[in-house]
Amino acid sequence: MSGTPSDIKLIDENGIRIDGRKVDEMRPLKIEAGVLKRADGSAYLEWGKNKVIAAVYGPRECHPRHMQNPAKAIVQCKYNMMSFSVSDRKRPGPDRRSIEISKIISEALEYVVFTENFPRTSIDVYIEVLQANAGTRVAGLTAASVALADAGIPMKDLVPAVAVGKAEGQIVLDLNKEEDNYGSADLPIAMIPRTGEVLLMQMDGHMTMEEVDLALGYAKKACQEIYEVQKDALRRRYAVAGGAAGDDDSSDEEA
Amino acid sequence: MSGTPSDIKLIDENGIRIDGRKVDEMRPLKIEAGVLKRADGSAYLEWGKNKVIAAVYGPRECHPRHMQNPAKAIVQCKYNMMSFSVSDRKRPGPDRRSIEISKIISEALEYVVFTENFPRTSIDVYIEVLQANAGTRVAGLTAASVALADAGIPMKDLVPAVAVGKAEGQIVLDLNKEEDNYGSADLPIAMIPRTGEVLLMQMDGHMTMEEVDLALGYAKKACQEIYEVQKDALRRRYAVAGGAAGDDDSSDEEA
Amino acid sequence: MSGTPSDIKLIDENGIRIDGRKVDEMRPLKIEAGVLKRADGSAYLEWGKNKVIAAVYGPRECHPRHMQNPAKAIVQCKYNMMSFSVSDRKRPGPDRRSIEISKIISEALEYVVFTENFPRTSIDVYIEVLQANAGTRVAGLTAASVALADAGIPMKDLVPAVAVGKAEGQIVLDLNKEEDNYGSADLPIAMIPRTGEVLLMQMDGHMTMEEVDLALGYAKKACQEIYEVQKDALRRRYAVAGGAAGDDDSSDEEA
Amino acid sequence: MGEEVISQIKRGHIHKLLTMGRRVDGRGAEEYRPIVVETGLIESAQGSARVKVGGTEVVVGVKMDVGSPFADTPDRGVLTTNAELIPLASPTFESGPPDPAAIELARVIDRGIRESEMIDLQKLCIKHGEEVWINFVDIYVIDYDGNLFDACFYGAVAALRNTVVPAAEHGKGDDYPMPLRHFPIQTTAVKIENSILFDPALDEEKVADARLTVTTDENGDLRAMQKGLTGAFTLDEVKSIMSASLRLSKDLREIIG
Amino acid sequence: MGEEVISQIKRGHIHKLLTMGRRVDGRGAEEYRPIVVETGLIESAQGSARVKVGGTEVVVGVKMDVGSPFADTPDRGVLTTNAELIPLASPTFESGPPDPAAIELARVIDRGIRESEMIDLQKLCIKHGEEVWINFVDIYVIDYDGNLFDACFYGAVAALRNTVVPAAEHGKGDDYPMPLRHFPIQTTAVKIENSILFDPALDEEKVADARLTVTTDENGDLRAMQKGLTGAFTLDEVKSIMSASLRLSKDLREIIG
Amino acid sequence: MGEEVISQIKRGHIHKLLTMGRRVDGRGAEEYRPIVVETGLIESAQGSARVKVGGTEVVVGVKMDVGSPFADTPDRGVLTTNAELIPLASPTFESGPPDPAAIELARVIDRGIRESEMIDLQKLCIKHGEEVWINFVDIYVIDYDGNLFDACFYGAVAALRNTVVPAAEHGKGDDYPMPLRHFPIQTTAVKIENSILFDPALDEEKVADARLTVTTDENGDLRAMQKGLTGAFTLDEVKSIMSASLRLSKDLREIIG
Repeated sequence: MSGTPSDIKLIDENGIRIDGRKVDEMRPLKIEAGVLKRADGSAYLEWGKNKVIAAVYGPRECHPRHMQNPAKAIVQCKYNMMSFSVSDRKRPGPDRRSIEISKIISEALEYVVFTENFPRTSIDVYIEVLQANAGTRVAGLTAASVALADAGIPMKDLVPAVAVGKAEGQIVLDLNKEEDNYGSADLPIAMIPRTGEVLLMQMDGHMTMEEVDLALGYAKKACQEIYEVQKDALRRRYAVAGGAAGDDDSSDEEA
Repeated sequence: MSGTPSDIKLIDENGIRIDGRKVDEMRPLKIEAGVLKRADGSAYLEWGKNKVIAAVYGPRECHPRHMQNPAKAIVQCKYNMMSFSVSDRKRPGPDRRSIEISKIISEALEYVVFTENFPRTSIDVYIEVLQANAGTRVAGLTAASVALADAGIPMKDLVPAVAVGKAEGQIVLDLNKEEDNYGSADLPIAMIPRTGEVLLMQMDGHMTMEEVDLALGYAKKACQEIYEVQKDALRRRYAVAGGAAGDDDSSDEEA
Repeated sequence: MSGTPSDIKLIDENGIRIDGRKVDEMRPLKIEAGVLKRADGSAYLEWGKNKVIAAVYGPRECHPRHMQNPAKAIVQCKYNMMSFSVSDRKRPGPDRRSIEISKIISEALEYVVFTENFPRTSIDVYIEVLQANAGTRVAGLTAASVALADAGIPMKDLVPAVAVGKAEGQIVLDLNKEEDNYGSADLPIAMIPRTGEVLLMQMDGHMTMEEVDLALGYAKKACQEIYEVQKDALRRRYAVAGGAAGDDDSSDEEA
Repeated sequence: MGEEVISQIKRGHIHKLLTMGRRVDGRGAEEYRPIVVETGLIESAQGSARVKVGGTEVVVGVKMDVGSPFADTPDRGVLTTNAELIPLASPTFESGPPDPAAIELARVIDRGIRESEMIDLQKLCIKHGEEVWINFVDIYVIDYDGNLFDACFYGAVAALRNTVVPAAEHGKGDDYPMPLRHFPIQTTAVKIENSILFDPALDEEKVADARLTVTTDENGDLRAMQKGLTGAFTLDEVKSIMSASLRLSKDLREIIG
Repeated sequence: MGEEVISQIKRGHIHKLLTMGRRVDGRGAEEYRPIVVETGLIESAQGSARVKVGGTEVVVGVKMDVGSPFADTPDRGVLTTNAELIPLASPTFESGPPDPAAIELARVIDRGIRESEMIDLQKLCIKHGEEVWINFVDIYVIDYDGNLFDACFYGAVAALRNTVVPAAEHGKGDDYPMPLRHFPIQTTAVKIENSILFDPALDEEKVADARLTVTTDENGDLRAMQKGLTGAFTLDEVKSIMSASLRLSKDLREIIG
Repeated sequence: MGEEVISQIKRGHIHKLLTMGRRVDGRGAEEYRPIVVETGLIESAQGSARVKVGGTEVVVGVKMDVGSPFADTPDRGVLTTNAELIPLASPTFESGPPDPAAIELARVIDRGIRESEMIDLQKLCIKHGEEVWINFVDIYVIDYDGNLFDACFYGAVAALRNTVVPAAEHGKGDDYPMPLRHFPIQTTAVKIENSILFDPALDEEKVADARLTVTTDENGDLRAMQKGLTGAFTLDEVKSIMSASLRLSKDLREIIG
């Protein structure tokens, strides 16, 4: 939301965005579960030009020990951008942005995991962004909850997440990189479609109360769509040999 | 003691210093005990333009564990300058100077605490300098021993401390910032008035043996004064409702 | 092996190197065992212009604890260059190069120590380079195994080590600094003369298979020589008063 | 374990009171604790404030220096916000570099100031692409009794409103007040079971399920939000907190300004 | 202790098979696991590759930037190689800065590329002594099933071969392919008791006594070697591994190129 | 606990001897252990020394480079003093960045050199405000048997007196000896119960109550002091140590010079 004035016209007179989408249209989303050998659970996600891998280990012994909770498991997420995932090389290792994102994703995931089943343990979630193109935190969270399910961790529900925002004075769904850079507001949100519960939400920029209302409406609808893609990824992962395997190509892309 | 030649005349022909004081005169000193809610003991101190808060926690479990002493408590002081307390912003976190100061203040305080009463524990003393104007280490130590008393830690005595030094060829008491920057010697010292014991002492610059003698004389007298301010702060703190409370304004300033 | 073209002629038409040696000739090597008071074992080595001290502590409790091996001791070597040992001051503390060297020296030494005699312990080896002039890793390893023996650690054998390389198209033994900087290959190697076992080996640069063969031949012969100097250092260290002490000057230099 | 049990009991007590519409310290659900603001206390800073919100106390200093702009904003001053949870303030704070909680806190304060366009960063450009004013907003928590998010925000806002650009000492003309465009106000609410309450005290914060921080400007527009903790809000709760925040912001702006 | 016992049993089993000339997964002693190479997958990098060697998988990106040369090589580009053993890849990898194993790994890959003169660094000089291309080769291990040395090396080589110098966006003329001089191939063998085997899988690696990594160029010359682990090789073993490495390098070069 | 008991017994023994005017190793109270000074041993440094004080041994190197002065001393060279308590020197020293003891040590040595104006830093200015000589005095303790303060100080002083400014290799004219103005000497005394003794050996240091380091110049003036440890001195003890330090400094100056 640097809001730098720019010559880029983010939405044209026909309401079409720079990447050809309508304001309430998501970028294509693909998720594949169970992509890694060593991790207990994993998922690979492509969302527009975002490429993300999530892996889950645990429940396992909690390190550092003083973070153990005798009543339940803790969910420890580490979100990381690979050094080459962005235009300017990012020095490896956590920065303040990734530490904050890791914290809020951990909190969102902890809500859906039945943590009381695994006292004193840690459920470790690793999100690696191979290529970033706006919305990596919601992409990471979306992938992570599929990886948790792939790991067989008992969960209340999956956690779909999406970013809504504002560009050229209009509310738009699923910001792309240009809209993220030159738009005027960003509101990433994770919502369980079944209950309407909000597990992650941030906002920065400039919106009226009415615009937030509209944005939340877009988000709600999108989370439902994303949720279907998540479920489908898991369905394909667990498809029995002679069964639903034929589904594979049917629903892994959404536009 | 950078001793950079300068046009500043630190003491005029009438023996008056740049801030109007005589050579053996202290800056105004105010101490208030019990200023923080969460700390076990605390004190706020203003000494000239120095502003310092000290807080005490403990005796409590000693971290890191390998520092525990099975025979007694250890006193762990952390002296810190807030980033905006000096002219050029100081990056947060300990630097070599503050680590050294923390060490010698810890040692001075450990002498007066009955550490053998609390084996295996740590008594943690935090000194934060909000605004610095020469003499922060002695200001911090002076505040810290009041905070220790406020925390109810059994002590042999309070620890008053002051810096003496040399400017324009004369021994001066309680250096101000200009004298600290452009003077030729600095000798911070902590001394228990009752016993004359020296608990902290450093010196750098250039003094003859005779000048040191004079400086120590000034320091001894000043420590007695400071000690009274310390006691008064504690007296006011523990004044019973209908009792000595009227004292409050009588002796909290010394010049 | 930066291979920067240079005007320096590393070997003249008579096959004589810049420091007067022949291609298969080692620089003078001196080792003295038992040079430090506090260490359990120690050795000081001068090899050409290299000056190295090695010290051994242990077997002792292993820190960090999670590195303990319940079946045997671990050998933890720390190789370090003093800040002034090289042309441009090196900032104190480990860099990536010294971490790698520490690792491969630890591995080489672990092979010869009867580690199973001392389960759960650590044998700590410290190598400090006072002055560096090419070949410090093999100098350090050579000194370290003498220090281990001086510490009375049970060992299969001593570990002599040397670097061979290539300069002006020829294979040369025991590279000096100019050959290391401007030569075209470097092959440090540690070999037990009695068994021909290779415990440490690295190579970088450019050699044909035949050249490597020749280099390994040089190395084998040199390791035998170095081994004698190592043994002699220990012999002198443990010479009984009226016995072999007269040896002292006879064999501590090799050229 | 013992601690867990005590926490459960406290939670039960707090929740029971809340179902009766009461808080432990007698406040209403949307009522803030007394707020005390002192500014200008640090002469060595270009701006400063000491703010108490109930038992929570923070000291904020603003230091300004001349430096280079970021490449992508060549015509704007730089804002850097840092929060230090020093161990002086609480037995639970530890020495060392900022932990995730301190980092989240600093970043939320930073976004609230930045996204509300409180500071007119373009007026802090000295020479396009070369020299701009760098603002360091350093927040020190000195007494921690709950609701750091708001106490730190008020401290930062008050310190910035107290700031004078030290142009003279850098040879850049006369000193002038920090150029300000907007006056953002932030509120923080937590959810405990099904109750929503603002300005949580420490005991309330400890048993809270979810937290929502909302920043609005003087026009009533939203500028920043941050949801925290492991609980969930319904969309309705979110919207109701946003509305309440806007209501509360008017009085708060009076107090802080 | 339990772990030690299991390790001894595994070691016995692996060794027994090896004495019969067999490996746990049925391969021959000099046989590599299936290698899969995908390049160009990261648009934000100037070159990239994703390489699988059996169950081991790495992602490598090459980022190029304009910077200053080192004082002692004023006419050459700069190569920086980094390997990240991220905890996503294995339960035994921990967060934090590279440990000695990761540092050794990165340095061995770096030497293999540098000493083989794979990149023509002189062609990456823009202005003698002032401006050169800086190459960051960043290797992320995402699935660890043994033989990282080779998987990372193949990833780095494939990514570099995929790299385009981004001259246009830096105003340095037209983009052009990374200038390459040689095509090094690396192999890694381990010794278990008296058996030598290449491309160790994780279970083999865990019980290995000694490791030897050998890098050769397309002319059959040696460019780099690294012996590792606490065991010993005889000189004959070293020479035989060098020869085998050269033999294997031809097929491997086909696969990676 | 066991260690505590042993320490108490040692302390009793040392104290009992002291009341009889004797020290464990037979020295007088103001007697130093044998001091051995070797200089110029490190060719890669501009100055160096290896100093033994009894069983304590240090190696000091001085490296000089051309750099920028500090803004507030535009006409002076820069002095940086560092002390490394490497684990090679003692079972109680640990790897890692300098701990508080090493930092105090380095800072005391630094002040002794700086405040005595030993080096004529103005003669190390090359170009006012732009180029000056930077001095790195790096002290490595290689054997620790008590009284590091003095051993390190003598090492630093001896190395500085051995230093040649490497002007030629930096194109700044001919090499010349380090410009020196004064010759400071430092002594360290400890108090055990009521006895004061100089140059404490390790066993004495371990049971000492208080420590006082005093630096004087060749004119008999005081230049620096540092009191350490958790014990106290009376003012009379302080003055008597200062006098003794001055007495001792003459012989010590002979030995170090």
